[in-house]
Amino acid sequence: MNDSKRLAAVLESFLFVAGEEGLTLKQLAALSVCTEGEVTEALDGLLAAYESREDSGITLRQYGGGFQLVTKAEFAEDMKRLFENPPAKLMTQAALEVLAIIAYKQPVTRVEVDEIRGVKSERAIQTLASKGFITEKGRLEASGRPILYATTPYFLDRFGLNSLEDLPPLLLENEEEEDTDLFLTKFQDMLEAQDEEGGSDA
Amino acid sequence: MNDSKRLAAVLESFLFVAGEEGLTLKQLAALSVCTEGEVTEALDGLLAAYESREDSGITLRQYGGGFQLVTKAEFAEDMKRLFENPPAKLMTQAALEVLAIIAYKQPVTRVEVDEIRGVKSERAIQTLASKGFITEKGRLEASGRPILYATTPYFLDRFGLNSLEDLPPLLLENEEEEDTDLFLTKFQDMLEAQDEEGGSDA
Amino acid sequence: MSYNVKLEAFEGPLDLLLHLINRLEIDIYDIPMAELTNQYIEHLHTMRVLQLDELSEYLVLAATLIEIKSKMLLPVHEGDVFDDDGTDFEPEEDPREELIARILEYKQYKEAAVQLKESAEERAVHFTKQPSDMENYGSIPQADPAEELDVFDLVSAFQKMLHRRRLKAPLSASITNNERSVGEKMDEIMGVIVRKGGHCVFDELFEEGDTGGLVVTFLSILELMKRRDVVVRQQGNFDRLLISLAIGGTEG
Repeated sequence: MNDSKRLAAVLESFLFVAGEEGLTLKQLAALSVCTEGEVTEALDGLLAAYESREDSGITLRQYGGGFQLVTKAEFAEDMKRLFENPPAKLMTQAALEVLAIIAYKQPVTRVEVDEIRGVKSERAIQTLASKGFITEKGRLEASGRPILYATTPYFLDRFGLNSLEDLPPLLLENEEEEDTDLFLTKFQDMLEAQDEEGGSDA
Repeated sequence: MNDSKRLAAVLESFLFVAGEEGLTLKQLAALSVCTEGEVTEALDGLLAAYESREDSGITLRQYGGGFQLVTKAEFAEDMKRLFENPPAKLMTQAALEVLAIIAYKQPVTRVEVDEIRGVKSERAIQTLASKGFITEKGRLEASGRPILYATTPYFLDRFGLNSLEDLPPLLLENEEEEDTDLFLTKFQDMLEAQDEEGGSDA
Repeated sequence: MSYNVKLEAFEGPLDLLLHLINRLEIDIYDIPMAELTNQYIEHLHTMRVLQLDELSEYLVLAATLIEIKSKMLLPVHEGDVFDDDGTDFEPEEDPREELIARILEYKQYKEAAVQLKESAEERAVHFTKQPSDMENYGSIPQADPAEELDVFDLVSAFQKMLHRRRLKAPLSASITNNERSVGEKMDEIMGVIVRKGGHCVFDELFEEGDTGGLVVTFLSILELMKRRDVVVRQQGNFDRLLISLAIGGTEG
């Protein structure tokens, strides 16, 4: 049998058994007794085959550093018949905001999160921890030694991210350019300030 | 898309998600909104495709009244490497689930744990007991007088808890819409059974 | 009772501020403090039903806005600020600067939250399977569940299970709905027995996997026995049960 095809088949069977736990490139290489390069190549082949086959209901994804087999997106509606209840609203807006802040700024204390949001985030943090999306990651060496929070691998999986580097870059509002604008605007303000002051409320 | 290919793909995704539990012909027909005849034909096609593809590690098996996807027998040797040296993550999930259930719901019988998980937990309970994380705590005064399990002080120690009260609260608030599903409600009821009546949350 | 009502779902004072900035089409780098402050306070009035602890957070920002507004009303530093060439320009700190920075930072994360949500939604259309039970293959799990694990791994494992169960729970329910009633099943069983020549092994009637179906089948057989449409026999202990059509039923 063709060796590269055999490798693809073996990898598929490992991935099938591992299911949602997934397997990392390293684990797959060790289990198949191949190099990571060979495994990568075979996985690429598998993915291409899944995507091109019309009679294939599954495909390959990489979440949280691990490869896993998943059903194709196009069958999501059909899958819902298996589950009936659609798999739910994710979480409240507040929890999502807190999660975003923790994801980008980790490790981070609750107070820092509170400051960014302008509201207390304790409850949302509890929710996120109890859902397994965030975890305590030591304590800040500062007065009160506040708890530091970070995201978990489970967070990556459920949010379809392979690693934290996959987080979309924060939109910085073109800081560079804006800075000069800000300066000019400021200057203009000052010029106009006098005029305005007389008229408006006091 | 070719309809019969699409049906094959849909069936594959159902069978994939169902995993070892498999699905009966009747279930597959209901889920795919097709006749049993159409499903049988599509399954024949799937099986033929699995068997002919050299890069396929899985195949279709018929048992009793149902169908399930399984790894191909020819990769048994490779599978053995996985089973003999499984990645820690694959091994701990079951044990952690059982431990979590026992920790939050103790004292609890094995049957209750099985019910919550939906799978047998005997092995995991044995492992946890032999590691000293859980222990027998009397017997339930009911038919068969089943053993009750509870966590040990060693458990608290290893997980860095002072007492069971330090366990993070599980998300059981109605606030999060996501969790108003049947199962969680049931679980909630079980946890809160001793407590109050579900008064109105005016 | 009215304490709990939220007029609009603002995630806090900054969220409200952002909302106003968008609605009033305000240039975030050139905030007209008087207008924004007025609007903000007006909004607080209509939101007076806020819970007290939330209200205090909104009030803190209101105070900040008023403070900035009043700072801006102070006469600008006299002297060289307005030199024509600007060489001697001494950039007076804009009292709004810190506020702008805070709003921008909050906005970033608010937008990131939207993206996260989208990302999670994209992920949610892909379904996975539980790991296969390795015990079926005879391996003995020896991993120490507490090795390098903390209580949050415990929680994660639990949530993972809940997620899985949540997905799976309805399966049996939806399938049960498709099950035939006892009456239908009785007809079906009679049909099977007739087709098999008047006799049928008990087990053959129980080939379907789900519990609901098995229960219906069992109830149907009991009903058929009660009606004496069938007879169930066993040759010896532990022998297979044989179901036969009752000959010359005694009904009536």
